[in-house]
This record gives sequence, C-alpha cells and structure tokens, in this order.
Amino acid sequence: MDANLLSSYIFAVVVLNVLLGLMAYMTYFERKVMAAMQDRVGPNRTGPVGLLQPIADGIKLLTKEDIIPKHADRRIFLLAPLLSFVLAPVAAAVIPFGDSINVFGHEVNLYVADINVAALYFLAIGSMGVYGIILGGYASANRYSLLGGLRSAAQVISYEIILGLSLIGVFILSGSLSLVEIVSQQSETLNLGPLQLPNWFILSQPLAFVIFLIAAVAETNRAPFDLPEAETELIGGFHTEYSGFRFSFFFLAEYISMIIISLFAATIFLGGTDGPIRDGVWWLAIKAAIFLFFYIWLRTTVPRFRYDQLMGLAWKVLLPLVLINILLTGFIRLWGLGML
Amino acid sequence: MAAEVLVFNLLSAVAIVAAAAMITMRNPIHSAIALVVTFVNVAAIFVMLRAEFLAAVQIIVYTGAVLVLILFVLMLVNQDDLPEFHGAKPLQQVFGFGLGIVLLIEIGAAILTRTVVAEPGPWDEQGIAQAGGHIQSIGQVLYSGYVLPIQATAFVLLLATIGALFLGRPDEDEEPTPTRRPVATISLAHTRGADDAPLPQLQAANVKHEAGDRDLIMARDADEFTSIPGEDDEQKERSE
Amino acid sequence: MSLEISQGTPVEISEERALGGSQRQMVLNMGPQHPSTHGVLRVILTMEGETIVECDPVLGYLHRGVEKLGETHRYSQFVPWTDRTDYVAAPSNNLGYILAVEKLCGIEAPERATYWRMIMGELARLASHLVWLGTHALDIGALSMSLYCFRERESILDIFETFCGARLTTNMMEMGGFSREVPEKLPQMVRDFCNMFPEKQAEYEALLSANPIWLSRTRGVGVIEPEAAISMSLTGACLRGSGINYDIRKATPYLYYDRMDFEVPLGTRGDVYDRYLVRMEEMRQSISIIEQCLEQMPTDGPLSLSESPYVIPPHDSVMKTAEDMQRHFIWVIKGFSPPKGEVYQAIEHSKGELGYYVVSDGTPIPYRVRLRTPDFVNLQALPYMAKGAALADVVALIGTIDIVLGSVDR
Amino acid sequence: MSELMPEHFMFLSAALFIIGMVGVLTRNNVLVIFMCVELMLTAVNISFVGFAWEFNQLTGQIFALFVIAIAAAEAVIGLGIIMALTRQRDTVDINQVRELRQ
Repeated sequence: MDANLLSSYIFAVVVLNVLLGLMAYMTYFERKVMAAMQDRVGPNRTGPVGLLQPIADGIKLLTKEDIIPKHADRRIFLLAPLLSFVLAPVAAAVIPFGDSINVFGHEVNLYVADINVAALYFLAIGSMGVYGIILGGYASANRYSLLGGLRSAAQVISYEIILGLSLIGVFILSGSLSLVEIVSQQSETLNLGPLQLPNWFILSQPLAFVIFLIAAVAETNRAPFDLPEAETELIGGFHTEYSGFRFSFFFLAEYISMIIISLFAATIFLGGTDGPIRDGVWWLAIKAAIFLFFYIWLRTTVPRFRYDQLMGLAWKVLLPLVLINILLTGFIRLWGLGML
Repeated sequence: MAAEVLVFNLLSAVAIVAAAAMITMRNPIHSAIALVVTFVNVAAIFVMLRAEFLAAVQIIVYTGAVLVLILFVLMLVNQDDLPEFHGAKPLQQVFGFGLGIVLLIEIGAAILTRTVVAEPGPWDEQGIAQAGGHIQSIGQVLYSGYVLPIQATAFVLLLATIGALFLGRPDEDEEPTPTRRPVATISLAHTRGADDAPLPQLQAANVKHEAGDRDLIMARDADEFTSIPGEDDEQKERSE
Repeated sequence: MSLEISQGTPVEISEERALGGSQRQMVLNMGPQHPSTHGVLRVILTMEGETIVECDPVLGYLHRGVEKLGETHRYSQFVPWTDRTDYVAAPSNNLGYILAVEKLCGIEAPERATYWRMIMGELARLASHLVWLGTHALDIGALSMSLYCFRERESILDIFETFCGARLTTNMMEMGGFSREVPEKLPQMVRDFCNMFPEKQAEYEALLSANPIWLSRTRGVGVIEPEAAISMSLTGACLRGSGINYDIRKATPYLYYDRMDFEVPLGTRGDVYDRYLVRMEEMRQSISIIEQCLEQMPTDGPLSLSESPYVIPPHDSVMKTAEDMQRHFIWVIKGFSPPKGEVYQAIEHSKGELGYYVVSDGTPIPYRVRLRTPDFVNLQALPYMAKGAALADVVALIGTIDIVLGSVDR
Repeated sequence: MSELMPEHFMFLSAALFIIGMVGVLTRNNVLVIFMCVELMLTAVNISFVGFAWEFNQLTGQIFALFVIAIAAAEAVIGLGIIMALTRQRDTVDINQVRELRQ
C-alpha cells in the first residue's frame, strides 16, 4: 500500500462524507430557497433557522414504517434503492477539487482518481443508475409503477445520450477526457484584444453548455422533466410502493446526483477550481452552488413537460443540435490546426 | 505482482458464477441481473488488461443500453405467460451440457499447447503513456488504419435504427386508437375553419391580442357575435 | 377489482380487458382522494397505451342533500347552506339565492345595498378565479403559482372578514339588503385591493402566458367545439372559451350590471389556453366593475328595506325600539311567508350560470329549492375532452373546467 | 502463477463462451437466449482484449470496439423482432414459434 494509494483512499472517504453532508443540507437549501421564491418562510422550527431540518427529516424517514408489498420480489425490492443510492456518489471520484496540498510532509492530490477516461467513467456510472429505477419499478409488483418506472428509465436513457454527445464538443477542444487535464487547460487566460477572459469552455462551447444543462436536468428527473413525481399521481411512479428509509434512498440519490452533475458541469464548463483571484475548491463550490440554485429556480417556476413532448424534445430538437455542434467544433478545430 | 493475479482470478470467478446463474435462474429478470453482474466484472477485467476505453464503452453501451432494452422487453411481456424453465425436453438439456463439457476440454487442451507466434508490438505501458493515454493511443490507431470499417459500422447502425423503426410500427389491421379531434372550429359567429384559419376581419376595438399569438374577442353587448356571418345574408334574401 | 356503484349493478371492471391480439387496455382509477381532482372526484380511465379511450367520472362523494334541506328550513335559514355548496366563492352563492327569494316576494334592495352586493359578488369571482389559477397551474407543474394566487386571495378574504365576520362561509347576503351598517374602512380596503391587484396579475401572466412549456401543455388540449359546448349546455368560461357570447350579466342583467361598462372576453379556439385567457381577462373586467361600483355608489341612503314585512329590521333599531324588537322576534321565530308561486333566478357565477329555482306554497318553508350549479353541468365536458387525450392531460382538463366538488355533488 | 499469464483470460473467455452456448441450447425463453448470445459476444471480446494485452497491440481492442457496436445494432433488431413476435403470438416460448403460418 504505497503512500499515494493510501492518501487517495483517505481523500475518497473525506469526499464521500462531505458529499453526504452536502446532500442532507441540499434538501434544506432547496426548501429555504423555494420558500423565499414563493413568498413564504420555509423550515424554521427545527434548530435556529431550521438548520436541524435535514436531521429531523432523516430521523422521521428512519422511524417511519417500512412497508414491503406482499407480492413484491423481495430481494430486488431491497436491492433497487441501494443500487441508485450507492452508485450516485461513486461518480464523484473523478472530479478534481484542487491540485495538491502537502499534509504532514507528503503530497496529497485533491482528487480521488485521475483516470484517463474520467468523463466516460462519469457517463458509465450515470448509465448504471438507470437500473435502480427499472428494478424499483419492477419489484413493487404493481403494473402501474412498472410502467412508470419504464417511462422514466426511457427518459433517462435518451437524455444520457444527449449528455454524452454534448460533452464531445468539449473533448474535441480539450483533446483529453481527464478532468484534471480539462481544468488545467481552462486556467490559462484568453486575451481577446483588451479584455482578459478565462479560457472556460462555456465561452467556446455555449451551445454545448445549454444542451448539457437541459440534459443534466432531465437526467436527474428534476424540474420540468420530473415525470416520475407527476407519475406518482397518475400512473404511479416507480417509487410509490417504497416508504420509510428505502424511499429516502431514492429521494437522496436524486439530490446526490444533482450535486455531482453540478460539480461536473462546473468542472467541465466553468473551469472547476480556477478563479480570478486565488484558485481553490471554494471557486468550484460557488460555481456548483450557482447550478444548484438554477435547479431550484427551474423547479419553482417552470411547469412540467408531458411525456411525449419530453421525448420529442430529446430526439427531435436536442439530438440534431448536439450533432451540429460536434460538426462545427470539429471543423473549427481542424481550421485552427490548419489541416483544413 | 501476485495481487494482480489474485484480483483477476476473483473477478473472473465472479463473472463465471454470475454467468452460470444467468442460465439456471428461473425468473428471466433475475438472470438479466446476473448478466449485469457478469458484464460489470468483464468491464473490470478490461481495465486490468489496459483497455480502459473499452471498459467504459462496455458499461455504457452493453450494460447501460442493450441490457436495459432487454429488461424493457422482458418487463413489457406479461410475466405469467413465460414458459417454465424445466418444461423443455430433458434430452435437450443433457445434450446441451454434454456438448459444453466436451468443447471445454478441447479448448482447454488447445490453450495449454499453444505456441506464441507473433512478437510483441509497440503499445505496451510506456507506449500508451507516451502517446498520451488510452484514449489518445486508441484514437491514433483507430483513425489511422480503420476509417473504412468505421464508416461501415456507422452504416450498419443506421440500418439497424431504420429496421427497428420499421419493426416497431403498429400493424395496420388494428383499429387505430382514438386520436384527438381536429382543433376547434372558431365560435358560432365565425366561419368554421382549421386551427390557423384567419379570423374574419374584426374591428380592431374588439380583438385583444394576448400572449402565445392568440387573440380574445371582447364583446361589448349580449347580441354581438351571435349570428353566423354566412347565414344572416341568406335570411335577408329569404325575408325579401 | 369490481366496482359497486350505488345503482345496484356491480360494474365488473377487469384489471385488463384483453382485446384482440396482445393489445391490452388498462384501467386506471384516479381515486376520490387524489392530489389533483380538486376534492373528491373519482375518474375511471380506460387507456390504450398512452391515450385515453374512455373516461368515466364518479360523483356523489360530497353529496349532502342540500336541496332536501331547503325543504325543511325556513327561507332565511337556508342561506348558510348556499355558501357551503361552492365554498370557494360563497358570497355569490348567497347572492343568487337571496335574489331569487326577493324576486319571489317582489321586493328589491335599496341602491347602496345593491352596489355593495355587486362589489361582493365580483370579489367572490376574483377569489374563485384565483383558486382556479393556483390549483390549475399547480397540477400542470408550476408550483409557486398557487402560493402567489393565495397571497392575493388573502386580501380578498380580509375584506370579506371585515364586512361579515367570516372568510370562507360568508352567509353575508340578507333579504332586502344589509341589516348592519357597512364598516367605514371597507371602501378604502376595496380601493387598495383594486389598485394593488392589476400589477400582481401582470406577475402571473409574466410567469405563465408566454411560457413555452405552459403553451405546449395547454394549447390544442381539451378542445370543445362551439356546437358541442352548446349541446352540453356548458356555461361560463367553458362556453365563452369556445367563442359563444353568453354572459348572464349582459344577456339578462340583474342588479345594476346594465349601468356598468365592461366587456365579455370570448376565446377563438376553445382549448385549455383559451379558457385560461378568458378567465384572466374576466378578472381584469371584475376589477373595473368594482371600481365603477365604488364611484357610482351614493354615499348615504338606506342599506335595507327595513319597513317591509319580509325584511329583518335593522340591527341598531332592534335594540332601541320595542316594536322593532317584537318584529325581529317574530321574523326570526316564525319567519316570513312569501306569496305562492315559483321563481328561477340565474346569476353569472365565477364558474358559469348559477340558477336557483324556488317554489313557495305560501308557508314560511319553501316547497322546493333547486340549485342549477354550473360546474356539475360543466363536468360533462371532461369525458368529451378526455377521449383521445394523453394521460398527463387529464389533470389539465379537470383544471380547465374549474370544478369544486361541493357544488358538483350538492 | 505469480505473473498474469495469457492462459488466465483465455480460460475465462472459453468458460463464458461455453456457458453462453449451453444457455442458448437449453433455455427456451427467447429473451434468455438473446442474453446468452450477448454473453458469447462478450466472451469473444475478452479474448480480443486479452491477446491485444499479450502482444502489446491495439488492433484487438479496436476489433472488440467494432464487435460491441455491431452487437448493439443486432440487439436493436433482435428486440424489434421479439416485440413484433410477442405482439402477434402473445408468447415468448421458442418452441411454440416454429411454424411460419399464422
């Protein structure tokens, strides 16, 4: 066990705990921000400004009766929420939280793993997350939650393709898939004449950024794409039969994947830890917070899509746009290299 | 480097056990999950064999899409009319297993008595690192010698999607499910028309333009817009 | 699951009616307790894949026999029942009933009381439209709309509270006008509300009217042709959304609506979006009506026909003079008995034409009280619109006909 | 057996292939047979990658990439056929789907 491996293990544990803490307080943050947007106060009973609300929710969900339907396929019924809850934070392993600091003498680099296929790893974990939804829908033994689960799985799959394709534009420019490499490329400054612009990919890939954002919102079943939530009223979303802490696994998995996709978007498009004054993980936090605020803002204002509009948007609008974007970026890159 | 062998053996053991479980499980959904476990282990083995890009592709394409589609079809087919596992004729079972074992022995013999012919190429650990990583190295090799196969695969994929669309089409003989009626006719006071039929020329005072390029007609008293334009000139003729 | 409906014949709805081939029809039961059925409406949907083939609303979960109660209570005792039918716009329910009984007795409230009745009626329309907009937008997904709408509704309910002491079940209309003096700060409260409301409504429209998702969820959905609207005798915004010009305040003006200068909005396509536009425009018109009433209202003048036998004597003189106390006592205990006969009085309620048909046989207790509530009739449009619609549209369709189960089931 | 030898992945690939083959021969649910075919394809992929690892070449990996692409296309068509089949015959049992006539 060489020192490097040990330090990355320790850093991984740190990241996981920070993430779980963030996830709990994300629910609180969302309820407070939504309340402010809706002219009301939000949780303020538990703790000074309602700060203990996540703990209270956790205890409530843990103590609630946990019902397993009689005909349910028990083993898969228990496996599904675990699958989606465990897979969500695993994707955070590739996100660089900084270069490296030395602690008690030896170097600790602030990312759990810098693998060459980092972005593809992120997509792979995302695509594995679909199983939680499908098996959850199947295992609860009622035909409606099965169909609800299939519909939201179809939504996640089609938007995952759009997500992957929208990243290709960035990879063409950055030339590498590893996030550490992408962040370092974005830290140089681009000086177009007088003004000094950070060389963030949002500036060179605006269309890809917008499409990535839409696909990210759809991927985590949030805001205008929150079909499973509406499904619970109509056709019985995949987590209708779940209750108690098993339901909280699904519920919290959604929040973790929201945080992680925001971190990922901040790293890819807004230059991760690179900031005007001093680079550091706080810049990443600020950018991710902007994305999370955007998630909540969408949720309070925008009405919900209908299922066929949602799928139509993915295949008829976003897919052509994303392909055009790849084509354009490719040509610009070739023109840039003078090969054209 | 015994650890590497140990991990490899562990992964392949789990893969083989899961594959065996897949063919012996009664419920096809359970066998699908066993297959997912197998594929994930195979992806891990790819990572060990210096094929990281392929591992990611294996998970994204195989486990994330193809198997999910299979699960879709499995779940859409009603569970109760799936055939029994052991309903098949036992002779076929025994023959299958027997053939399997015979084949295993043959291939085992072949593996043990093989002689290495080719000499190792340039792409070992340093070669890949020098090219900039797995993706870059595969990219170079892929786009230097294999451009034609890529076009062919793209063409095959296009054909597959068109084929799937064709197969997915509901066949004609079924009565079509009721679709929504054509969009509303305009009100009694206006000639009937399709959705975008232009409104007859209304005095500007009446028409109030609203968002979503839709206008409201503001009636000032009760008997405005109550007669159909076409009809009242007929009434006049009839009454003269 | 088999479904026993009260008429005795159990309706056997098998879980999946297998059709030819493997094309299965699925029966979905949007049960009485459901977040977006505005109360206890139950809808049984038969679906093929994504589209709805049959939609069958089941009513009666909130039936309290209001009309039967009308036959056992004196005329003035029935008024509290009227505001429990459509609990979202109670004052205009009371108004309808009281106008019918006054027409029966052949009396008419003095000018100042009539103006106050019109103001309260229009405020009730606003309150009802705000509840409609909030829940309709909430069903389609815009979560915060309901919070904003209910914030405005609070100020209306404060006005009701200062006027008659109650927010929801107002029971404010009395025979022949109002027996108590109007609180002096009320006109100013109504004026403040009228000044504040338009820019708040502009806020709603900024959020919804041009929102592409709202447009795609409401345009071309739940289409009702004019002929179908008439044949189903729809009234109110459902009718005017399809472009038919029928508003009782214009067709047969009651109170002083003929003195008011206001316009009736008509839709052109008859879909959910048109009904949304029509109701939003109605809110603006109500505000202008209230302002006109405040201007035209005489500053002094009696508030009630105190000398008529059918009317309760004004409250302060009851405490002072002996014969008013005696008249008050007889009026309350024995009640008044209108002349024999029958009357039908319809008013333009926020949901459509609310009609009261009262039959009197000369005794203090009515022989028959019939309520023609608009949303019971408008609910017929749900199966008509739902056929062929997508499943997620059902919530939008229920929202667009604006039903309140209290007045649907009576 | 300390060093990772080529025989390791060859045995793994052979084992998986044979399990897939046995599955195809014994199971009579069309979908499980379909999964077994996918398993056999993956087994072949393992040997491709293994040989590419052994001879430090990348052609093996590229070939595996093409196999995955074509397998995806084949899966789409296969599932399309199965869906059309179940819609018509309402069964997935391979034995009942022998005759061509309706």
